[in-house]
Amino acid sequence: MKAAVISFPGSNCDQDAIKAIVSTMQIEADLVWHAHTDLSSYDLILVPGGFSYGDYLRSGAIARFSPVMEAVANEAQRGKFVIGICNGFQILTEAGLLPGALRRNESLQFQCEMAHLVVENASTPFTANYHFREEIIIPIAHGEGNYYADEATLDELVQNDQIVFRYADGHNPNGSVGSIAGIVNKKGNVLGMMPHPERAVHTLLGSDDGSKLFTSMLTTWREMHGVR
Amino acid sequence: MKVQAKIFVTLKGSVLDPQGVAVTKALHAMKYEQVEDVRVGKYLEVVFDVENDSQAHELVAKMCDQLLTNPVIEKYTYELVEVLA
Amino acid sequence: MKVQAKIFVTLKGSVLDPQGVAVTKALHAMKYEQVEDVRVGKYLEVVFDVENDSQAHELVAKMCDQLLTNPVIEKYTYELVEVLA
Amino acid sequence: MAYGEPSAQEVKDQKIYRTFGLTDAEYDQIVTHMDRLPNYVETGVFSVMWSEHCSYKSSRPVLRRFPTTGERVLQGPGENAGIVDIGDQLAVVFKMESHNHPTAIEPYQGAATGVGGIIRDVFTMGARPIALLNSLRFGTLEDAHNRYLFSHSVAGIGGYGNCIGIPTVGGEVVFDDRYSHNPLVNAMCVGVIVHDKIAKGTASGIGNPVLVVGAKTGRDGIHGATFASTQDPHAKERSAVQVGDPFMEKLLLEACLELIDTGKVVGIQDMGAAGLTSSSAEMASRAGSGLILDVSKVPVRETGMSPYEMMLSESQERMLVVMKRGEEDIAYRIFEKWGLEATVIGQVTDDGFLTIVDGEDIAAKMPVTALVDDAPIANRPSMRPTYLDTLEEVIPASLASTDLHHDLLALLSSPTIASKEWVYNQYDSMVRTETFVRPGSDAAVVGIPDSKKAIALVTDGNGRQVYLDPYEGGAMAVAEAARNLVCSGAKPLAITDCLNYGNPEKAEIFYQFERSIDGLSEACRVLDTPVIGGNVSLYNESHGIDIYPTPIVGMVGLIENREHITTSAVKYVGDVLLLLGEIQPQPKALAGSEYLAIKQPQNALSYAMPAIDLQKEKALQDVTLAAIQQGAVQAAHDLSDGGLLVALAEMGIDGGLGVTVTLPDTTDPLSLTALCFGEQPSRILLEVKPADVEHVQQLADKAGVTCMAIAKVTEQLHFEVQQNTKQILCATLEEITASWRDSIRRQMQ
Ligand SMILES: Nc1ncnc2c1ncn2[C@@H]1O[C@H](COP(=O)(O)OP(=O)(O)O)[C@@H](O)[C@H]1O
Ligand SMILES: [Mg+2]
Repeated sequence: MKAAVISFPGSNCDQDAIKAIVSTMQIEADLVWHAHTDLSSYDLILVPGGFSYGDYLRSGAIARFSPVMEAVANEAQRGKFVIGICNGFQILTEAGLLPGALRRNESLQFQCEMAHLVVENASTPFTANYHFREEIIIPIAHGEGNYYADEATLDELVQNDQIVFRYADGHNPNGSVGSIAGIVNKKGNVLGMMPHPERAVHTLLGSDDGSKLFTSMLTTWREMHGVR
Repeated sequence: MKVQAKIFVTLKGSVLDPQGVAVTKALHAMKYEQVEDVRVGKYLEVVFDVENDSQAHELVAKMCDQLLTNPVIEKYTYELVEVLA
Repeated sequence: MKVQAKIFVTLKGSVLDPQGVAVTKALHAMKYEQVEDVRVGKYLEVVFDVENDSQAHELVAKMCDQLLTNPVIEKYTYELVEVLA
Repeated sequence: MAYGEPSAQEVKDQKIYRTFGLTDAEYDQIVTHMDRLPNYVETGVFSVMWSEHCSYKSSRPVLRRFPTTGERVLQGPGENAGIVDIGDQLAVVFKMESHNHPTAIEPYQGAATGVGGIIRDVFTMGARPIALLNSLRFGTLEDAHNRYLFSHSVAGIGGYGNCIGIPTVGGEVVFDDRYSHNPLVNAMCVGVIVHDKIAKGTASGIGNPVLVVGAKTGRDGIHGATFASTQDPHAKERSAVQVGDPFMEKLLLEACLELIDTGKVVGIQDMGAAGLTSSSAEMASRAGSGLILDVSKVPVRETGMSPYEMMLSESQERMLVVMKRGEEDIAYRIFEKWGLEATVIGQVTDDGFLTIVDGEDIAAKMPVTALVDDAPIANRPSMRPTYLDTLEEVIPASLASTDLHHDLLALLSSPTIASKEWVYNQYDSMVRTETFVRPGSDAAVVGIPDSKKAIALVTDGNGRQVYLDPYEGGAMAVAEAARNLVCSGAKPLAITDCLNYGNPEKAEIFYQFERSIDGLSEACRVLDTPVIGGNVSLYNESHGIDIYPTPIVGMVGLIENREHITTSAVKYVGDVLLLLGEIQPQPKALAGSEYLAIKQPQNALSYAMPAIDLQKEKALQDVTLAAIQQGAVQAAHDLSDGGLLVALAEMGIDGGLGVTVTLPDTTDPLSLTALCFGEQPSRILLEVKPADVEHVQQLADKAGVTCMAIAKVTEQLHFEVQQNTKQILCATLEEITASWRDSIRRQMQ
């Protein structure tokens, strides 16, 4: 299994993502500059956090037109694992790979804190190693993480079991509808989430609950490809 | 011809505008009690060259739909002004 | 009477507008080469009750100077529309 | 003349130099150095180079008193940032700087560009910035304007650091109406570097090209106090405050580090205050060289800029780079990759002049030494303020607490003491995934990538104490910073400082400045933490009120082994809390305290403080560090604002556990109050397993440090205080937590 971490001008969690992938999954992870147009050799594509293009105008709005995004869409189409974290989630929604949009936090402030999450769907490639309804602690750090989707879209998300993470009861930090913290696409191979699992892979960082997200992908991929 | 488009972007009516709410509150706290409602949006001035009016309208609509706004949560209106040399 | 003020806030001309620069570059990369310049500002819609026009002008100017803009780096213009019941 | 500027003769005859802030005597000196009348541009360049801000004319002689050398010091004051060795060919680069005045006018951008500037100072040395801190002072939150300044400054600091991806890991905030009109925003940046990659701000090597890299130049921050301001067509569209572009800086940072890494850079310096003027003059001065620059080549974002405007523009996110001759292409290539501009605008000469040309025309030609080294020194008179001699030595019995419970809650919810979560939750403190101790403990701890080492970081300062006793207050600031580092398991290495004072032309203010520097210096000597850089901000005065003299200390410490990282939160039920240092402070310890400020605000500045014994402080810190390194400490917390009970409560709140305190006997209510809330320096609380108590006690005894078991960690979620087997205070953990945690948020709503 091989991972690509996309780097846009202004990405700043790209190195953290590589470190987390390498330390938890022990696989190769390349930093891929946004100008690249071919991602076919990768099994996992991670769109990291940060402030692509300064997040000017709207977060993710400009990055979504980077050359690499077409390749991301292609590989998503082919069923590769794609995960967008924080700014990456914003980019994936702007690009239409995931439904909805991320608005400013209700507090109107940037918020960085340990967030309590509930795993709502433990049968995605990203959550296979968690239990259903497991409570985990993963940090958030965003100013625009307030997930929005209209009623119809929300119904669909629920019906298809696309809601993967919610903020735990009473802990919604940003006002997102249904306390949504992370969703997958219909096919289940594209995940977007505001919390940063790559920042929770070692107890020295305050939590290692994010490790299982990475190892889940490895487990699933091995099963899919009959690798042990 | 050179045209300046003034583009006004606001959140759709169905989307809560916490910034507007905050500004309203702040104005009330400052005794501007006659203020009823505030909506906060974005204002863009885009200057470009086109041949004629209809091209200008087409261009602005395209830029807005593609990049300048997110139709999931935002709507926009605009005005065009010719920029004289 | 009930009035809606549409207020357009932009950075002063000499003040760097990083957002405007980024949007211009993005538009160029997206082949909107006819675009020359973009400035990004704020747009506010404020609804309030006043007796007459001159009160409305006075109120908007006061709110803008006090809270809605920082005259050190920003400038504003506005339009007033009467809101009919 | 093409720009409608006055002639050299007019500058002299109409005394136009005065509008630049130059005195007649200074102008005459310039004429002597130049051997002719300076023209308009030259007068402008001299005026900024000789300003307080660039020349340190008031402070330079006093700053020489700082100890600035040490075994680990690789770079002391004089470069863009100082450097200390941390072993294994690694070094830490850091510096702190103020952005007080811009923040007062435009808090978001003022604070943001302060952060941007200090980051450039660090990566210009070739270092990778790994952490930010900030020290803030605002008026109290009852006032709407103070709330506006506070919230926007915090948003601006976060806005810049979050975007650029450097974690903001620490700092401090104090609220006092002395700062209402003069908020302080001091930002500190810390970077790491491998020894052989250190870059310097020197312009050497005749013929080497000089490049401007980064953002385009506009009319940012050109001071309006010139003849031009009235007739200037651009005046209306101009601003004294700059807007920061953290996205640009992120690219600039990556590009500069990549460029420095090629080894083809001769010198590099950021363009901060007075932009091209001070960066070019300082770089030439350090090398003893000259420079010729063509301002018509500088990339601009506005039209019709004059050489004067080009030289004085304070557009952000720009650097001046001297490359090896013939290697310019490397710079072009790297900067293009990052979507940035790099432009050759001149070259290094050996004539000792800074020559500014505008295409064909010579716009200015000035001796570099005259601009930098010969800048005048203002010998400011100094006089001991009379208020110091009227401070009372005895605290009246009437100041004793009559309700410990009430006073403890009042202290915990006082914004200066209350949790700063509202602030630091707006900062990304975790990006880079090396933050091992986030904001909220005594010091932040950040890992050094690919190494077992970590560094601890802190900023500290207490203006009220320095006001009450400039010398002791200065010493206490250093001591407290070091104590915080020690409590996190680190050995203090060195400091940077930011010296915020009122108007130095007042003899009493200058006395505060001088005396406090003596205090800071002495503490640095005793604690072995040399000063490796800093910044001075004077004239923090408005409406005739000067701020408290507020030196801020930014200190860095080293943790060789990550296992020694210690936080202030209590960990285990049944553990013992030991109090090290003075057990029963004199009532005098209430002077200058937060307790007094709340109890009787009108008398907060009426009493004389106790002195600090630096030898005792050193012994205390050594014992603490030894105990931590021997693995005997579960948590450590220094006593500062609010005194003993506040410190104990904080440890319980952080750990989510109860604490039962057993106080020694006291003879009267005032002594009890001093015991509970006095701010006697040089005290630390250690959480120790029962089995380790004796060992730690022995360590303390051997070092002559008083040590006493004062509290126990309990399962029952109460904060309880007993004396003489009598319960004198009992609060639920929930109650004290709410007071402390929600106070600022509540006031900001
Ligand atoms: N308070 C101080 N203590 C020690 N060194 C100082 C102090 N203030 C300034 N310096 C040193 O003087 C030099 C010039 O400082 P400054 O003008 O703030 O730098 P910059 O040009 O980067 O803004 C720096 O090397 C700085 O470390
Ligand atoms: Mg500098």
